[in-house]
Amino acid sequence: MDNLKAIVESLLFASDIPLTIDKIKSILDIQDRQAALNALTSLAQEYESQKRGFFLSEVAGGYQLRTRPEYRQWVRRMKQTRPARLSRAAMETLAIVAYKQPVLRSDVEHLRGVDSGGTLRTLLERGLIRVLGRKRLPGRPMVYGTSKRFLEIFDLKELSELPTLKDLQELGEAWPNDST
Amino acid sequence: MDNLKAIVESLLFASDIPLTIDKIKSILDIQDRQAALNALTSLAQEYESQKRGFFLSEVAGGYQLRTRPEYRQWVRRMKQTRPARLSRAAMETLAIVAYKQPVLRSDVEHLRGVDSGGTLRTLLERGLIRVLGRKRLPGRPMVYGTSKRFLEIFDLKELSELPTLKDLQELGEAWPNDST
Amino acid sequence: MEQIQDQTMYRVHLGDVFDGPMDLLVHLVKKSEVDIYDIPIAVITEQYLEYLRLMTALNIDVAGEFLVMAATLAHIKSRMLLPTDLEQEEEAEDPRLEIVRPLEEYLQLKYAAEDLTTRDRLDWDVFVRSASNGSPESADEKPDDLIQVSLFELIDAFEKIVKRVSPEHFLNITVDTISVKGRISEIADLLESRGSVTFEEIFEEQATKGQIIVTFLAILEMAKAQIIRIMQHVSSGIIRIFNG
Repeated sequence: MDNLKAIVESLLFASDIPLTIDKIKSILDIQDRQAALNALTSLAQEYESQKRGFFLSEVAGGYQLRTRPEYRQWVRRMKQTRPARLSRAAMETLAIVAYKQPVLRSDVEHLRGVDSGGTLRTLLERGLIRVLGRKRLPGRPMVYGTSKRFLEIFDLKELSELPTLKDLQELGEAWPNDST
Repeated sequence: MDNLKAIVESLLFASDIPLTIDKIKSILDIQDRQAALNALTSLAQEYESQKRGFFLSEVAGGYQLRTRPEYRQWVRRMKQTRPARLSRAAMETLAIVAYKQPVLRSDVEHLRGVDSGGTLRTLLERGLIRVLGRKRLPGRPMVYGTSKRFLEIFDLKELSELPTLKDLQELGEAWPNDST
Repeated sequence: MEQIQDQTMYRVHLGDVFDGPMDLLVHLVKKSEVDIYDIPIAVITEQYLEYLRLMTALNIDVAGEFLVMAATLAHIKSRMLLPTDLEQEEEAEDPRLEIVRPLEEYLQLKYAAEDLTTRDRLDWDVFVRSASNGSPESADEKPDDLIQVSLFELIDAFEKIVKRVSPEHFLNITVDTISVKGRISEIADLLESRGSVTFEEIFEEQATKGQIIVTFLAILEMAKAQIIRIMQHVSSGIIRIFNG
């Protein structure tokens, strides 16, 4: 397959979900992981050096073509997207679930100091968090964690890519301005 | 706009319908028809000379990026193996079986208000539900329940980990400030 | 959507301004530019109460959580005022720690939330090609395909059905009935592989009283649904359960 790179590109182009290397290997029926990886790396470099309108994003354990963030205003204009907004409360709750998972509703509420049922439900409906199961405690409360969709939406390869809370705090102390 | 070409490419990339020159002009707020046309022509030439996995197709009075026909077998193969979503009917039926098992087809139909033989068969074929046995009633109707595969797919250790309606109600309403 | 906005416009909660008492506290601490590890508790408490008074004057609901925090602050303040016994001073914990620890943790998570918002969000900063191009859902899905459905979608689908049908069909599913369902599923597995099983065998591994009850309920339920037959051997007295 001498045009491996072009074929991989056509797959990336036509896929609506991030493609894993394993998936690419199985579609192309090849064993050579390195060859697939080389094709991806080489494509990513081309998109950068040629300043294409899209780039190769490593996200949620796979690879996906995405439009370059610099051009967001034009694409938004074309799509006429209204922002699917998440309130500050929802973002806080999401951050807690992301960093403290597996987490109970009571843990979230303990940290935020307010009822968080509604925001948890919003996040569930949006598919950003998911129910991991139940905890063996009285009332068998549900345990929450983030979903794959969360990684896709927030452009994360994997959860470990999130900065640690300690790093964030040190950064945060450098900005005295109020976040609101 | 010195990066006009890249911006046009990002638009073509993100659009799900062919883009007309007029449309491109209006999104980018430019008057110069020739500039838009030049960007398109230049992109088309690049795709050819670089043997990319896609090409610029002039179609239905507009322009659209499409995967190269030479690679159709691979793209087709990918589309066939992508994770399928359950139809709404299948989802409803599965939910009834999960929450009301052991359940008869007539129970499912009673709740859904429509014939459900087809969706039950689909769910059986996909291994999400199974026949628990037959009821000793005229016609010996089959009794359905969820399968082990169901637990695997939903990442549940056991059925008792399924969240209940009560769990959902306890969360309350989704937060009104978050648009969905 | 517009309707909701109209309603909320006239019903302002303090929670709409601040996400909660912690958020308000963070705001005050930051505004005063004080170190969270050395909060002038009397000043901050006064400012906090001042805020609540202002909110009340503006006819804004002050939720209970805000009052709880006010009480906590007042309590810390009073403990700070108590003369410390010199001998006990070394062991005595700074009363402010009661608030500093949660504050620190909350701040970290606020930074985390901020950090998330700065990332390139899908469908807002970056876009992918939409799913609609190409062929619609392929008909020849294999049974071993992955299925992209979340648990929430499942329960959501069920909730919609329950809302749609009349209340008499409404079955409030509690944890108990769900665990009975789980046991039914297990017994069905057992019968599928072995055809029949004795009563004793089914109960053998049940460790707790709760589990025995669940198993018993499961058997009753299965008998009622006529999935199984329960037979007793005349001479030996052994009870066996068969596939129905």
